Amino acid sequence: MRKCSLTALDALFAKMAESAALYLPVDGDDGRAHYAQWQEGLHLSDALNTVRSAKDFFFPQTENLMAFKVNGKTIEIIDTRTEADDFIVFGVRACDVRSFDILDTVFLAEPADSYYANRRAHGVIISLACTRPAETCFCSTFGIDASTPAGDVVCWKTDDALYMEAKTEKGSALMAALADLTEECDTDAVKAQQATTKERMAKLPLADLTADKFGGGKTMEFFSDPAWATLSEACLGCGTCTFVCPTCQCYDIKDFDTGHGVTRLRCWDSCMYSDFTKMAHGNPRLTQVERFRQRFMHKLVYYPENNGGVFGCVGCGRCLTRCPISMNIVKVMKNLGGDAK
Amino acid sequence: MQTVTRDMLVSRAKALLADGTVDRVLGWKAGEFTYDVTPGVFTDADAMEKEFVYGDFCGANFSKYLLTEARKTEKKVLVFLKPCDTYSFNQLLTEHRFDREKVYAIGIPCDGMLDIHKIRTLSAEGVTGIDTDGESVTVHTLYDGDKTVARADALAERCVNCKSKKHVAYDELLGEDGEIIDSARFDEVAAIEKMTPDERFAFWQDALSRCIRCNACRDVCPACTCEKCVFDNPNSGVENKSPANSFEEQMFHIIRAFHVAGRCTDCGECSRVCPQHIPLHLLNRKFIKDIDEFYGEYQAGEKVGSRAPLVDFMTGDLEPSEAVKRGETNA
Amino acid sequence: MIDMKEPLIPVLGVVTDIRTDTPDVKTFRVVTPDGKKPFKHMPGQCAMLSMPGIGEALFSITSSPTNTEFMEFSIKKCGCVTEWLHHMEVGQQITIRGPYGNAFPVDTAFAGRDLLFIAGGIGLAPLRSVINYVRHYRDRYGKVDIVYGSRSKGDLVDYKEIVDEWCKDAGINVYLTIDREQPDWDGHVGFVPNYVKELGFDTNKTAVLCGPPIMIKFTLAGLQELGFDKTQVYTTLELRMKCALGKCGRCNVGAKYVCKDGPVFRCDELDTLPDEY
Amino acid sequence: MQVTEYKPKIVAFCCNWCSYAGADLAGNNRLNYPDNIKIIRVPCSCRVNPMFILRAFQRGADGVILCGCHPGDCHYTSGNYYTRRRMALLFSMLSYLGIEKERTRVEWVSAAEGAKFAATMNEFSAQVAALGENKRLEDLRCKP
Repeated sequence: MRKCSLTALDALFAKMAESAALYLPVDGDDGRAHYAQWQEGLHLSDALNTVRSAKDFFFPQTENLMAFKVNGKTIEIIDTRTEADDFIVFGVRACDVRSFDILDTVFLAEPADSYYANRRAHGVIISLACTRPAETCFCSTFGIDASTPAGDVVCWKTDDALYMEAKTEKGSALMAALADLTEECDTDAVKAQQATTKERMAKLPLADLTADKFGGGKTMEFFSDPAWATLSEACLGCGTCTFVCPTCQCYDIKDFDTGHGVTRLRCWDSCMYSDFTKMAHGNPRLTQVERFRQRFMHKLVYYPENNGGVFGCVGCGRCLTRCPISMNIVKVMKNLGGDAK
Repeated sequence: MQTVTRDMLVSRAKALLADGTVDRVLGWKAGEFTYDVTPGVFTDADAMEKEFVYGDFCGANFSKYLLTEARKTEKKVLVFLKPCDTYSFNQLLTEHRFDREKVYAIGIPCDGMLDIHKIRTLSAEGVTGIDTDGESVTVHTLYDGDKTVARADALAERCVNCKSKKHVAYDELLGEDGEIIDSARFDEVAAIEKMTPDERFAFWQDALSRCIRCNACRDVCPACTCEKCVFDNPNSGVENKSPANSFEEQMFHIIRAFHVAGRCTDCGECSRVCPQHIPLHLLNRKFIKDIDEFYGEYQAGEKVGSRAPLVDFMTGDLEPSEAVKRGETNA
Repeated sequence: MIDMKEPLIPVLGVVTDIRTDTPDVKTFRVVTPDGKKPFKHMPGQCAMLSMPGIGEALFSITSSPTNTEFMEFSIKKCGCVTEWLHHMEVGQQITIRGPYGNAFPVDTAFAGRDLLFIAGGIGLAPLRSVINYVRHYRDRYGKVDIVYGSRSKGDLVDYKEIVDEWCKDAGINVYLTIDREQPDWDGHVGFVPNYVKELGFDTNKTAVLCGPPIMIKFTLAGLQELGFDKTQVYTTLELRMKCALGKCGRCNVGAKYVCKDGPVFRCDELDTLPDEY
Repeated sequence: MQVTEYKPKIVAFCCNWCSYAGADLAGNNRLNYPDNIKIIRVPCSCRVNPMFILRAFQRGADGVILCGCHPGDCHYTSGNYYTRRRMALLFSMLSYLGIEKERTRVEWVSAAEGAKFAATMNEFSAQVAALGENKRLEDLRCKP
């Protein structure tokens, strides 16, 4: 384990930014944190997490896939892919780091998505352990330890220093480059912080939330639950939950006619939208109840069924704070199966 | 703290359910915490007893829910309307969006609703409970103990600039009716008008570039009630779910605001729900301010059946070239 | 440029023949620009066709895998992409990618069995691939019965091929029906589910069903009345798809993705899925 | 290096009954107006909804001008009165968003005002040319 004094943090960031674009959470004018590319004068936010998740780095909201030139009856297909530049994402929390595993199972499964794979290959993830989890946090429900995140390099920030440990080859390479700015140290401070954080995690309001009754093979058990109708009755059908969610990955592919060619682009889509499953002659999910159910069934039942029991939620709590009508996965989990508080 | 209490609402709703006046009640359901209240429909007294809450975080405007709920009821649906909600209520009636006969509206006074995001910014993250009492708000936090903030500072933006405490529609009123307020709601718009074009452009680029096109602003808006939005219509040529670039951000928000211009009651729901904290009300208010200045003061929803300024005209109306000059103080 | 292959990037196809089957169904013959079949496939599999600027959509491959020269798609006009395809002319290039999805178990569960094909309207499109595969390898299968119905005589897809080829094959019985009487029709009149019950097949065979959802529902019930078990009946589903790779999330029903786990399902498998297809 | 004079792209929506006829008259009278003005004929100026204006900018227009019958002379009695209100609000909003107000304009041109049509177009074209390319309401994807 190595450490770097907080007073030298800017120098550390500057060094990282020499070799690759460095992104980190910074405070916006509205007092909320968002990722920004580091430059002199930007400071790491103290906020627990960013409004938008870190999935944007690997799966951006909009990206061009390819281009076409259409000339009469002939078409030219243009592969517009380019090798991504190296980049570093600093300050990813344990929940968001787990979300990359979930995105990986989708995008890297054969046949792998080269756009995602390319960014994944060029990105280094530096995670940051949580010290002050919020009341909306429930990552422990899904077996995530907020005090010890995964990542290429793991960091713990104490009052005076940043402790760092490389976990992967990519991480070791980065740490080697930072050797001059960091020093070898013992793990006492980190252990103490981990213990405190774990204590805090155990005392959180949602600490007792469990996903035990959900999982693969439970489709029929929950699908027809009458609770869906009540849970979804106020749902606006907007895409806020899906777009701030670090694990939602459904997408749409569209063609944009630029007037001098056609760009085929991919953008985030939401199963909450009315046209998500709309076909030329019908829509299997006609009402918001069905769309609402799909989102939660996918995270709590369908995804674990296909992925060895791992849930499609990481407990980051973003939907708890962002939903316009304050409906969220915690309320869904507590109400399904009839044991509402 | 609100002047009307939860118990007053519940007992009145129960009575109306019991005497068969209504068979559905639109109300607020308790969440995990103090602040995450969800709108919901109650059909029996037991459920109301168990889940119904009313307090400083019951800001959701129920008017739009009447579009669907009024169709479901066999008697009437009971709806509680804060003063600002009654304007949306009237506007929807003007547009014939629901059957007035199917609705029993109870007007309730409002002392302003609180904004949990403001409270977090002012006090601390990790809010486990909130008590309000007159002028102050006590916030219980996970790590920083109890914090007290002034109620005025924790008010939602739309409540800070509340335009009316007066109900313009109801079947019955609980508590006292208030007055129309001479609010300062156009001050921010005026401040932007005073900027140079470059500053204005930068301001809006910064704000609109945050948009994630979740459509929450549109979906929550009581004036956005098209069966099929142009932005959802694949044949419109502008259907898009992603803010692919700054043009699309601008287009979506200009068209969204324009489509409700003259019909927007300034209820503030769009800004409340925006996950990216974009000051959308400043677009709507610009239209309202312009309409007031160009065509005479007009408050959408004040009267049922009033003619919206954009479906009306005077032969001597202002020319667009003059309008643009007036609209920017810094010409 | 990235070396890695990208499954979303299609290849070029050229439409070399367009046949008008019915007032709203046309069959398109597609080859690569150098005149070859775009890729190998199995009966029941699908391909993504697109016209840049219009959109991309999934279609079942109508031609048999045994046809090594070209691919055919029978497409009904019903939305933006199909509308455009119906207006194009021979020689038009389009893009194509695939094959996608599973296939009918022609070499396993179907092998050596008597087969009963039941189709309604454009539902013949995916079955035509299987039927012609079975006809090509005639000795691998038992008796073949084909029940096919449509609104009217003019709406029977591939009517010429059915009459000129299928009807003349030994060991293949073709039963055609249309919904309403019409002057130049002396065949059966009535809906497919009822016709199947009237014909009353023995249950020692495997049935393959494709057609509008309502037809599938009633025909399946009819087959069960005749004593068929759901494990003997196969069908193919259709949902909205964008990627066809099991990633975009659109065709997700229960834990299955119709594009990669389907589109062919045995009817008892469908019982394990929520009713959202 | 060859310097080519910058010519803005301008879209002019002209109502069928007055302004389009006005443009015709300008042509018949051999009055010059810039060839970079692309006229789109609409049944009434009121047919133009805000999306038309925005999409013209998206597709590369540097300026958009809307011409209709003089107030009171609308073929459909009152269409242009609505246009006047709509465009007043829309243009004011565009200016509020920091988009140059000189890029948009409404002008009333009757069928008899061929000279006014030509003069207006010359003047508007020069006004937009002075601003240069439209950068604030552009869609980069649509640039050549």
